[in-house]
Amino acid sequence: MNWAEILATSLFAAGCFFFVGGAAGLLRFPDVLTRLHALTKADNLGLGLIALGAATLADNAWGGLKVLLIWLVVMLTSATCGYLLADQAHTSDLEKPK
Amino acid sequence: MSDTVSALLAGVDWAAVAILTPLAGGAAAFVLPDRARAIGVAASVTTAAAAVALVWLIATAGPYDLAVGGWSAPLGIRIAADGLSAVLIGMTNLVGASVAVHAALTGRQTKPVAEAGVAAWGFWPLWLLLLAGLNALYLSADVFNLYVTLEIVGLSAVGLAALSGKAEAFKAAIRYLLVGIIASLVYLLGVTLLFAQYGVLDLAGLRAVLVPAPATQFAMVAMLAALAMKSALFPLHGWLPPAHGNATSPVSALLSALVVKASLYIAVRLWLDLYQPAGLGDDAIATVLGVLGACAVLWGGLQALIAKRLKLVVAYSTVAQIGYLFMCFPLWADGREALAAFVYLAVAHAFAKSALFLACEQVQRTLGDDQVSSLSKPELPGAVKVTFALAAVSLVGLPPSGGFIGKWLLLESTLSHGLTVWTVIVLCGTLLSAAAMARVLARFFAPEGQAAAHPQVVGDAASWRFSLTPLLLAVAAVGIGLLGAWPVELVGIVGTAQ
Amino acid sequence: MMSMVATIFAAFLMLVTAVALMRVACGPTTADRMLGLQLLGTSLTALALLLGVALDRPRLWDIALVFAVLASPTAAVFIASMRLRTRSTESDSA
Amino acid sequence: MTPLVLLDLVLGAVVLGLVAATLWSGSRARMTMLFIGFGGVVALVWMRLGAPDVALAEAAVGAALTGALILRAQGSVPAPLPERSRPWIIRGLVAGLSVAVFGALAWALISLDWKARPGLERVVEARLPESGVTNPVTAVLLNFRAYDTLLEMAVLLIATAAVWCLGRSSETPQLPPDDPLNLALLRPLVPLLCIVAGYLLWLGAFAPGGAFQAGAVLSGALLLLLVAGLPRAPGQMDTLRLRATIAAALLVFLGVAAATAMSEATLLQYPPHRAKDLILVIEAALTLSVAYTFLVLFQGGRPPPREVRA
Amino acid sequence: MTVSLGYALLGAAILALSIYPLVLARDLLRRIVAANAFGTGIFLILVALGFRGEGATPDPTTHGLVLTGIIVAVSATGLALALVARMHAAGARLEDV
Repeated sequence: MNWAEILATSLFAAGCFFFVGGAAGLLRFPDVLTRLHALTKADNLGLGLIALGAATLADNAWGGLKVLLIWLVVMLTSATCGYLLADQAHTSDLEKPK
Repeated sequence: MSDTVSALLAGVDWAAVAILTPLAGGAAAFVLPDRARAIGVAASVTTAAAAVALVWLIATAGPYDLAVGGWSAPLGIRIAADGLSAVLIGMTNLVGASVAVHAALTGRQTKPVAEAGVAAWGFWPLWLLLLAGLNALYLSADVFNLYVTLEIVGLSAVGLAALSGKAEAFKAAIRYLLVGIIASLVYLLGVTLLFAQYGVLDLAGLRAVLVPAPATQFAMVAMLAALAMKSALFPLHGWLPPAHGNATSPVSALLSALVVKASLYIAVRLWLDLYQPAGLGDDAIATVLGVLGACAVLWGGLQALIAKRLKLVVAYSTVAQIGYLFMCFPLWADGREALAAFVYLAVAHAFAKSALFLACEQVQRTLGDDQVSSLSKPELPGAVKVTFALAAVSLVGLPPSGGFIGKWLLLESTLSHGLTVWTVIVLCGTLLSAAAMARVLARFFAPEGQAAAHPQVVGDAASWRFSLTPLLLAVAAVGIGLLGAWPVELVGIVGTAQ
Repeated sequence: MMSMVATIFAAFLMLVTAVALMRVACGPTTADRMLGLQLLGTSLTALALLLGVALDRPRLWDIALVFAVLASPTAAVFIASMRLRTRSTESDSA
Repeated sequence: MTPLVLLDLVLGAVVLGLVAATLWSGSRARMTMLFIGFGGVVALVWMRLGAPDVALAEAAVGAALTGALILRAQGSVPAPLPERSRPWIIRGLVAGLSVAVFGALAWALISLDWKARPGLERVVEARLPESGVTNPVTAVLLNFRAYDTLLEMAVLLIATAAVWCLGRSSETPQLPPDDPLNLALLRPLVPLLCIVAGYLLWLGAFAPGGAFQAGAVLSGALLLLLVAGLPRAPGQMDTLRLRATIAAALLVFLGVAAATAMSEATLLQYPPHRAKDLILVIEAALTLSVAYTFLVLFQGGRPPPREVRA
Repeated sequence: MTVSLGYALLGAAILALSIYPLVLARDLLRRIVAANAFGTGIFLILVALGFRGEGATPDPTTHGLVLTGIIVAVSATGLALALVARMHAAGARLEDV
């Protein structure tokens, strides 16, 4: 294993750790808003670390850039949608079980 | 003379014209709704002309065969047509063009069904794409390409069935769609397994390599079941009467006369080409199909006899007629001899049934509804009655109609195979359909009561526009019986490769 | 070597998606299900990246890109449909 | 047990559990949402089986678009009454049928010769240089079996025409219109989706990608514009341009087919030196048509004509 | 080899699991979803057939067929969903089909 692979492995491991955190929060927290809170942090960090790990293994600069772009897009999406979802959960009857 | 005509025609790929013209027409009618009717009629008639040219060339110069894109099988797709395809292409395009002309003649009078907001133009793109799908289906020699054409036919038929905008029509359409989706998927499963075993999708290629193996047999049974479902074989026929009975009349005519034949054709094609080498050409499956066909003849006949609405009488008669067509399957165990019976029955039914459904429209407009009980009102124009009588002659199978020849060939074949029970069933079915038709005709020709002082005829429902095409189609249904041996010879043209 | 490591992480991350799917299945509110789908989307993106490494096919990262960009239309349609439904129930009761 | 086998087992278990949970029980909402997830997980299976083109299409079409369609329908059609159960004999028969189908299918599959499976990869590889592209899947779709794709365009047009004939589109679901934040955040995503669509289209000639995938991503952008409630979002009015865009793929494809049929070549036989350009032109038209077709399928009816709106 | 067969059997299982809801579910939406799952089962068998082992070139024809199938499936789904919505608007009950 060269240094890039070691770095990538540790980044993958850290990313998976955050994913587990997010999943645990999603499963264990009591209501929508707290779950949302746990989720947006964890999955973005998790994906970011895994993306960083993948980027270190990329063959060329374009591959690395693409991976980072993916991360940016996911962050943007999750921020927007998390906001909209929270808004919607507040103002409507979404919180009632269906 | 025929040589000159053939030489003139030979320069053009008429099969390509017959597929591409309706596709282009369909797209154009979609893009330009204001011109949809003109485009529709022009494309239908052009396509019919191309189809006639194609049939002519096949009759004089032999089967058609083309590797699309120049890629020969197994890489590419082949389109091909032998005598059987030629007859069905001819039938489809002649009946189709007639129905299209009828729809154009009467379309001006059609009031848009405002409450459901159904677009009146929708008939044209959907019909042209359906026509393209039918032509492509009869020309296809590739099992996966057949799947795509089946989907074209199935989806456009559903779209057409929903056009009338009634709640019952939506319900019938969704049922029709679900049955169609299930059947297509099961067919696709069969295609998958064939490809799994042989890596070939071409029909001729498959015929050359097919062996009796579990995957092949599973595939063939699945495909046959799917096609039986699409063709409304008893007891999978439940979707047909509501779908055909609740559509607008031109659509009912197209669905009943043409669309059910398409899946039936694929079943016949696979049966003739692939079942023997797959080790399934034996009696068991053929007998099952024949028995179900017989049940359909009796059940459909019975339901037609007791149906309350005229369009349902006609729709149930389709169920019975499909039964006859499936009764042909057991007779093919040793070759193509009963194919002529199948073709005569199918073609005669197409003409007679389209005539009946189109005539229903005038009945509905004149009387305001199509209850069988109100048919004895005297307002009905004579042309409708004559149309019904002629079409009934062919459907029941009286000489000299096309239906008569078909039934005669079928009876002859059952007798020569020693299948006496089959003979009895054909005769019973004939009696039943004669009774059903007599029930309608008796009311037509023995009007009760006075004509209303103020006839509530909608618009010019008595106009020739409504009666011309159905009458011509009914005359054709009878006249097919006078064509002599020509259709039989045409069916006898067997491609080397399809 | 790297492909083996990535495969193990991918298998592990698959289990995380199973957890997310459990939240989608159990709800209880529709917003909870949507949150589950959001975690699923993110972990699928990560899985596509990992599989690209595991199977040594960097082209699979393009699929991660598609997962990432198409998460927003799906979520937007979801929220918009929920709004439409809430509004129509409100007008029904009014 | 190698790690890959471990991955296969986990993946298989998740897929199987997911199908059962989606179809076999629970509320309508549970089914819809799980089904969207199902599309995503299946895309992973395609990746695992070396089918990135299919994975791209599944991620875009199977998960995102089908999901959007079903979410929309779920919003406008209330869940049915609690299910009355069917007679036990019918349920038993259908359950028996399922088991029988699985048994027979499994038997048929196991009986295949899995060591020497027939396939066309050699033939495709041998003829690939003549096709004008280097991605074999694109070569199959747009050259070797282009006729299938031509007819498939007809299927898309039929679906559109049929949906339009059902009536006017009902109210489009929209995001909160008065919130500047969501617009500010969504706005960069639309050009990004367009760029990704263009990238996939360009990629298709030599790597996994292509017109269907690009079209699906582009329709994601159109959907976003539509639900964000932008006043000039495409697809809100029934215009000549909209209809022409939807029919463009079929018309362009037909033009190529007619030109080839009339020339000395046969139907859809591209001149070798033009094959690459023709495929690119067809694919560009296909991308646009696919994108707009999905948009109008989402709307579920014919949009109003220009006059009504003005 | 076993990988292909395993995934093909998974496809068969998906397909078999979707038959019951496809035929018997009262909710039309569930039947439509089941039809999609049934299709996915078939596609899985096809793609598994084309798989030739790690690193080997898969059969692109199967991928082409599956792509065609996916597009056809989404067209049919779109039409079916629009019909269901229209049926509901026209006042017909969804469970009577």
